[in-house]
Amino acid sequence: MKAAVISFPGSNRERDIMMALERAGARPALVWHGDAEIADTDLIVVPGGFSYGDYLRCGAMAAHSPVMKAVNEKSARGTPVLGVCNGFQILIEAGLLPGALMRNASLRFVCRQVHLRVEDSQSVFTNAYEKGQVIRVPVAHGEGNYTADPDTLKKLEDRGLVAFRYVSPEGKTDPDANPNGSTDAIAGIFNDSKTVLGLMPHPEDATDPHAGGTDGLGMFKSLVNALH
Amino acid sequence: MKATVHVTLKPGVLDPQGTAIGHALSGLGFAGVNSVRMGKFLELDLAETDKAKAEAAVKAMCEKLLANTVIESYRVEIR
Amino acid sequence: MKATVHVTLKPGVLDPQGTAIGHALSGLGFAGVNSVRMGKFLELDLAETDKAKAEAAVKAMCEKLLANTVIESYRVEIR
Amino acid sequence: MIPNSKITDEVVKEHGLTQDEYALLLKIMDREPTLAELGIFSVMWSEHCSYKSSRVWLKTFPVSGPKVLQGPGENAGAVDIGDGLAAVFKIESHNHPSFIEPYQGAATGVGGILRDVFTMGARPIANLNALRFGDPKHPKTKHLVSGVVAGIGGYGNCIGVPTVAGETNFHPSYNGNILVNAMTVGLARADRIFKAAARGPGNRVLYVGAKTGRDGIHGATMASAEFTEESEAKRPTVQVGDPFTEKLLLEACLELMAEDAIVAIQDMGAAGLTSSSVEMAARGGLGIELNLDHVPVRETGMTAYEIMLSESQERMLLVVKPGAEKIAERIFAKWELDCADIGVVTETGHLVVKKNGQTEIDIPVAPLVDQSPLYRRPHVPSPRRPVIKAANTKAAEPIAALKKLMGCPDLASKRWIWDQYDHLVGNDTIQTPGGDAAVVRVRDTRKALAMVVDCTPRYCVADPKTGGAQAVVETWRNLTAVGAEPIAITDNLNFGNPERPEIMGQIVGCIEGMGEACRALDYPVISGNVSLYNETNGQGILPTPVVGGVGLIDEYTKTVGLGLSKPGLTLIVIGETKGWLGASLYLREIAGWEEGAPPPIDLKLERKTGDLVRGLVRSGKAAACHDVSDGGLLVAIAEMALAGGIGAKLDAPPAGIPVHAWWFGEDQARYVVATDDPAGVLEAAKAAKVPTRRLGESASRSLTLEGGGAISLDELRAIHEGWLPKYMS
Ligand SMILES: Nc1ncnc2c1ncn2[C@@H]1O[C@H](COP(=O)(O)OP(=O)(O)O)[C@@H](O)[C@H]1O
Ligand SMILES: [Mg+2]
Repeated sequence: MKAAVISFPGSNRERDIMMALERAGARPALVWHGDAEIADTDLIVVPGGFSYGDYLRCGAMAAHSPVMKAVNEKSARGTPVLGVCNGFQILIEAGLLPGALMRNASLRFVCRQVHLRVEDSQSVFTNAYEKGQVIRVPVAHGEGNYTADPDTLKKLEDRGLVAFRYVSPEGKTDPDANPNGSTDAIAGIFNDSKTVLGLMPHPEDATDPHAGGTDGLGMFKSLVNALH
Repeated sequence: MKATVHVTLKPGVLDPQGTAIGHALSGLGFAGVNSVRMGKFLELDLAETDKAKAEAAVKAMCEKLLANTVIESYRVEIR
Repeated sequence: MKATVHVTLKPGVLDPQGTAIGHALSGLGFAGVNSVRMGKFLELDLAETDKAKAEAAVKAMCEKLLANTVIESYRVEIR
Repeated sequence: MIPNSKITDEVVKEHGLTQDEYALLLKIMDREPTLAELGIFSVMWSEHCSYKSSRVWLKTFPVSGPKVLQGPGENAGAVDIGDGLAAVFKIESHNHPSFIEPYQGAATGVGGILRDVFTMGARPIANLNALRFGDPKHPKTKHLVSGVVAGIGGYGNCIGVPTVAGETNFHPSYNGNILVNAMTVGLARADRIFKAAARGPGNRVLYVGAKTGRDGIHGATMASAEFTEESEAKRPTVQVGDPFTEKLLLEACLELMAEDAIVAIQDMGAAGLTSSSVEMAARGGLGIELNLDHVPVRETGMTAYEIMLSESQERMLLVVKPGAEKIAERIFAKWELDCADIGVVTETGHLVVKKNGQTEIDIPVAPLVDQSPLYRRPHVPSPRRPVIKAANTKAAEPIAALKKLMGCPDLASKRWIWDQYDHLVGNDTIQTPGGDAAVVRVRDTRKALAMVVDCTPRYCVADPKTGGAQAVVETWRNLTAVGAEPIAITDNLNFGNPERPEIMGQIVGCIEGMGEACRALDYPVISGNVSLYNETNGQGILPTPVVGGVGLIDEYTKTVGLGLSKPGLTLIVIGETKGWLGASLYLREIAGWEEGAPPPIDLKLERKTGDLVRGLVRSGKAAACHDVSDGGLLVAIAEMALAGGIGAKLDAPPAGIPVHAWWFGEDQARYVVATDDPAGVLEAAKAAKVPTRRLGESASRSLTLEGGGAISLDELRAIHEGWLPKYMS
């Protein structure tokens, strides 16, 4: 499986995600944000970091980079797109996913291990997990407080487009387990066709038994399973 | 010309920062603050000398980049 | 009463956000933007009904919390 | 030359120069200086840049060793870690700016130390920070904590370097002078370490990075001046950091360094363009000519004085090889950074600065640097404190005392802080904050670096020499506890006004103790920083010589943490416990008594004990390991229990020692090891002739003291984790 990892000025987790893809057996390649084309690829990844310093609004400036046009086009033709953390913010700003990511309710940056419940295991991103499975992965962000208008929220729930929720280790939603105040504890969402996934947590930083555990590996294995 | 842009959250959109500031103010002993909303304020210095053209240009900038029109609204003034 | 507060960087203080926004605007094809400065804009809803008292209170809030007077200045309006 | 704008006594004084120093300046210049020239002398001869009060003493540090590739004197030090790689590191203070504007002060402190490290050609892999705040009850403290922590996080998180360790203490002596020390560790190819010596007359001098504004003019002089009420009026001198630009600068510099283009590179830190150009010229024994008309500026009408002294952040000065200008331009353009040709290396030995066709500055570099003032200031040793007998101290019930200690500001968990630092980016953080030392993997190898910052100011004030040695030794122990071989240190000497003989006595004592410890442990000093005049209205801070240590782990899977991960492990204390309570945390927190001589340090014993413990960790005999420091044995065990979520059943203390002295004494050279193989541990200790004693076993979810009560981990955790979030809310 080939994966194109987009690098913006200020991206900083592109290497983390490339290592995670490699650990799952994929072949990632970096694509510079100024490039107008993306070579033939099975997957596009928009990694974490602080593109353009997160100035103005997180992801806003990156969403207008030349490469995003190509991302839009490929996505419209069905190439799966994964946005992690700042990548999620960029996909929202680019209109590939609905809603908004606001300042964390605490107004503080938060870096810690959280537990996620896998809400759907039928997608290219999550097929290696069981529905309802609880995984432990880290978050590291200042603006991950997901919000959307009531219609959008209802649609996400009705169509099963919530991919992950913040939960306690026992798998229950609980305000203490929600690191940023996201509505309905939403940690990640799909687009209508489940070909685009955006999430705030960093599964790529949970793919090594010596550095944070391996609960995140399932996402990359899912992608390799589905897209080999 | 100079343009100023106010970008504010649309009514009904949750404003965690405003809420937190409101809390902090009452924590500091300021009573009677019913609510706080927080927005952005931009000052642009433009080469354009025609007011209408400047306004149109800044509105386009807002639509494209300066505001996220899903959750924010904006107001442009040209001087 | 309603109060609005504009918090802006003092002249001469580096504004990384403004600079980056200016850069992004020209990247998007908006020519003729000489400079961008970015500030904050707050709207407060106050229980106070006396204008002078409201103004004094909001100024105190600015000094204490809303503005970082080391690098920022503020402007209060009461309506 | 432009006409002189009247250099009066008053003007000289405002520039922080004494009459004698000004006389020396006149001798060097052989004429009256211009205001810009005076400005340059002023910053170059400030305490911050010239180390005039500390230089004679810093020379006594051991700075070499088989692994040292670069000792003090460059932007950062470097040590060989094998595989053709070098670890590059340094610590830097940003104390005064952080007190005035905590967010920006701390943020730009991080930005500055990062630049020091990547200037050497190293990619930063980790940040650390050592923080000292005033009394939690002081009205300013909370605001300072919140701003400093957000600033450190704001910068490090954005640039994508994990912040992996630190220390945070509170004491009223820091009420008016907080300490913000930031350390960066980077990795470079051992054969490609970049230096700052200008070479080759005719080579071009390039300016890259952010534009110059009127930021922090006089910042360097401010950092060397004692605080008064008025100095708050110097507020506009704070700089604002731009981590995004720094990230671009970092990537662009590393990209350019991979080409064969750079002769010399130096970041513009304190005193900006002045110190960078002067230092480059001085190190190369050459001159530099600058044309300020080409310097990218963001304000109109800036004078030569302002441009030369500006402390705008995120800027670098480079000397490039002939013809390499084009390569530099291409790379900096890709990263959307300003790159300007602003001058040339000359043979004159002078710093010549032109603006609008006029020569505004013409200073001979060698005397400016070599003849900078050097003071052997009078010093008196700190009065000796009495040794306090444990039997004469208040005996508190152990569980009650433990509760008090685990919830006191100095020992309470700092999770609220490190939760705001991205400590994981890079996915190489093997041991996260909360342990003895952080461990970060060295990419593409089996190795890892362990790193830590430490200082115990209450020991330093009680006995500077012992305190200085202890700071070094504690880092060495922390590295040892995770199985690392300590390699070298960087240090940040934070003290009060050196013109007071008592303070100078603290400085001299601490340096002496540090040097002695470094020599005994083969643990040289490769970089550092000095911050003096941390004093407000005559009230100095506690002497705080912060030490940053780095150690090497050959096989990253073989490191251990401090957590008790399962029941049934035997707990053994390695080293001898006599119950030393003088200058201890117990004495301060339980008896309200900041008195007594600190625990003595025996460097031979430290080495022997540490070598044994490192062997136990590396051979897999230790399932968990923790050094014993603040708060003594019971605190160490409680920290191990909380970290792993498993409690312990502890044996009664031996006879002949007061119970509270056994549990809370701060005797040095001790570690607690948890093991599956107690016989193996005891045998190894016996062979090494190091005393040991069984403490008990890991068990259940509480700490139980034989004949001395019990506490559940849940209760202990609530106390330990509760203080800081509650204080900050
Ligand atoms: N400002 C900080 N930033 C990051 N980590 C911190 C900070 N302050 C304390 N810590 C972490 O908290 C833990 C306990 O600190 P400390 O009590 O100083 O340890 P020790 O007693 O081993 O020196 C360490 O893991 C340290 O790295
Ligand atoms: Mg320790």
